[in-house]
Formats: sequence, C-alpha cells, structure tokens
Amino acid sequence: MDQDRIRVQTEDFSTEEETDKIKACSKRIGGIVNFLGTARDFSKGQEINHMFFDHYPGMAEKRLAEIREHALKDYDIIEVTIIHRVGEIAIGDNIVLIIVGAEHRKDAFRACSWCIDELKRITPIWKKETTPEGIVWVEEHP
Amino acid sequence: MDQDRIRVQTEDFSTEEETDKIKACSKRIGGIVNFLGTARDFSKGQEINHMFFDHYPGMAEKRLAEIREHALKDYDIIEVTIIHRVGEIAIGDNIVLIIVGAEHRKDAFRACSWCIDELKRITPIWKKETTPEGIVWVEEHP
Amino acid sequence: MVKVRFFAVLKSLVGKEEVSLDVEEGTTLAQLLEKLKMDLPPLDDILQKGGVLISVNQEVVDREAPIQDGDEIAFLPPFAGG
Amino acid sequence: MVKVRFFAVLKSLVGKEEVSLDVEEGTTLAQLLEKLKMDLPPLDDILQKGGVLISVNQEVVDREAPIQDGDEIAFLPPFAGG
Repeated sequence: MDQDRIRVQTEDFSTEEETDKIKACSKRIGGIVNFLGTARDFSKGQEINHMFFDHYPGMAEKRLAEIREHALKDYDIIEVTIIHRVGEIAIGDNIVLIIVGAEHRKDAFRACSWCIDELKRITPIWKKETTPEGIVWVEEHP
Repeated sequence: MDQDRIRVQTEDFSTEEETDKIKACSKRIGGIVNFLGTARDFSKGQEINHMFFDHYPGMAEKRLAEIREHALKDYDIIEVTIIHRVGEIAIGDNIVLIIVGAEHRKDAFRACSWCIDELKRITPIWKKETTPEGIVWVEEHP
Repeated sequence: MVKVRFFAVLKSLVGKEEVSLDVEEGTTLAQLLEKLKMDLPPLDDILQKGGVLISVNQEVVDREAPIQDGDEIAFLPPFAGG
Repeated sequence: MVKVRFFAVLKSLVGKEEVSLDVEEGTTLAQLLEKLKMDLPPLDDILQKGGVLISVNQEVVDREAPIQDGDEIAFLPPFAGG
C-alpha cells in the first residue's frame, strides 16, 4: 500500500487515477485536496526552456514516507499520496502530486499545504533549469 | 470560456480533463490546487444510502461565476474552474470540483479554500439525504 | 403578475413548486409576503422559523425591496451545496 | 571503507560523483571532512559557503556524528523539489 502512495519516478502520473485510488480507500472520504506542481516557463525573471530533477534514491522516498506518516498522525485525514517526478521535465509537465483525502475539507487543505511545504524543506531533490543564458541549479524557492 | 469554467450539471466530470484545461491556459502556472467533494456514506452520526441535489437554475450558475470573478480579482491566481453536480448522487460519487491555477502554490491553496467556503455560503444548491430512517433535507454543514 | 418559486424542502412544506399572482404597483416584498401567507398558510411558520432567504430576479433582497410586474420571487431554504 | 556521494551542483563543483576512503575507528564526521578536504580542495569553499547538509546512511547529522566502516556519507546542497 505504502509503496504505491509514495513514489519518485521518471514517468508521468495520472491525477485522476491517483485520485480514484484515494477515493477507493474509504467511503468516509468527503473532501479530497490535490496539489499539482507543474513546470513554469519563467522563474525569478528568467525564461526557462526545460528542467531536470536529481534526487538521492532511497533517501528521497524515505523522507516522503515520513511526511505522509506525520500528516496522517497530525491531521484528521484518511489517506495521502505523494509522487515526485525526476529526470528531464518539459515546460508545462507535471512535477509533483500530493493528494489528501479526509472526511472534511479543512483538514484536507491544511494537510496538503503542509505536505508540500515539508516536501520542499526536507526532501533531497534538486532542480536544474536550462535558460537561454545557461544552466543553473536552483538554490532556493519561494 | 467562462461557460466552460462554471458548470452545474447532472453528468460526472473528469478531474484530469479539467486540470488539463487549466494547465493549457498559461505556461506561467506552477501550482494547481483541486478540491474534490465526494458523497460520504455517513453524516452527523447517520448512515446515508444516497443523496440528491436540487438547485435554482440560472441563479446557481450566476453565484458560481461571481465566486470565480472575485477569486480572480482578490487572489494572485491565473484561472479557476467550478463544477457542481445536481440530481441523484451515489455514495462515493463526485459532487463538486474546484480547480485553481496560479504561479505560486500559496495563492492557489488560499483561493481554492475560499471558493469552496463561498460556494457553500451563497450558492442556491440543496442536498437531500436518504438514510435508513428516511429522507432529510440537509440544513447546515460543517 | 409575478411568479413565486419554492425550492428543496419548501416545495414539500408549501405543497407547491410555483404560484403566480397579481401585484399592485408600489408593492414591497413585505406586502407580497402578507398576501402569500393568506393563500399558503404553511408559509407563516416557515418565515417565522427563519433561515429562509428570498430572492427577486435571482438576487437576495430584504423585505423592503419593491416588487414589479414580471418579477420572479424565490424562497430559498438554507443552502447545502458542496 | 566508507562511501562519500555528491549530488546535484556538488557533483560538478567537486568533479566527482562518489569517492571511497578508509576511516579509523572512532572517527567523527568533522575529522572525516578534514581528510576529504585534502583530497578534494573544492570542498573547503563549499563547506565555508554553507547551506550544504551532510547525511550519514540517509539521515542528516551534525559534525560530531561518529563514522563507521560501511557508512554512506552524502553531501546535499539546498533542496529544490516540488
């Protein structure tokens, strides 16, 4: 179950398929909040052509699993899925998906927002952006 | 454009299709937050077999369009879709979908959460629940 | 003639989905309600219980609102969408 | 023997993805870093600049952490996932 809920992968994912899996967990689910991060063509005043994500295999998945477990413990929610893509990503493509299913929407919103903040804070994933001026490893993000 | 972004319909919707339409709006979109409300089998200590949504045709769509316009004006976001189903709804089925696309995730979370609160507050839509004890029109919700 | 519509639980409480009636020029919503209560006795209880909003041409209004020929008035019980 | 790994921008700054070296029993991470800086001069600048975390067996640790034979040490520049 867990392995399917936490994934770091090069392939794209289907938000609908993942949402359906969350819905199938429990008929008590009344609110599902998704966060989908996609590749923007512009960052810090700089045009971007494409991007590449590197990660620490094993450690990244471990941190994502911890985030999921903390969210399930700290918020009144039923299930969480976290998927992050790595490798080459084109502009407009999906990067990250976090889905939280809960009985009530407020818990789902809070948990989903916390998960993506925490993902950015503790997960060993790195982004390299290719711009018309060259290649840059991103060092911070808003 | 607007007609497609604001809908009250009996048919189900595809979260993926609607998310793709939002993504197609602008390459500046970096964060998309979805709220999906689904039919729970339990409400206020009462088992539910199925539900039915009534609405005031015309007025309901008008309120949803206003919510969308206010969100676009008050939050730093790029696009909003709001779809509400009416008629018979089985347990586990989709009821409502709100999608907000923004450059940054925090604005998307805030706007999406505001839209669903506001939808519940001002939209003339009513819910009838069928329980083993009979039929009840829901008068308030958490 | 104005059209008066009842939604959701009010449909069954009033026993009607829709009624039409004539209004004199210069009528307010409050005056129309008095007239309606005579035709539809359950309305008295419903309005006293509170929580019901009234719209004129799909905008929620207060009791002082003027009613004109051709208006559509609707009784809206507490919303429960989402 | 311990394995030392470099990720993302550090891979190109150090010019290596991975090195292996022997450690004496009772070595701390701080002592290992001194040893590594001699073999890999760019590391000195990188560590002085700050913002780089170091993990031992996939857990972020401080400089007092003991290093044992078989450990995997990794240099992690600022994260940028999501």
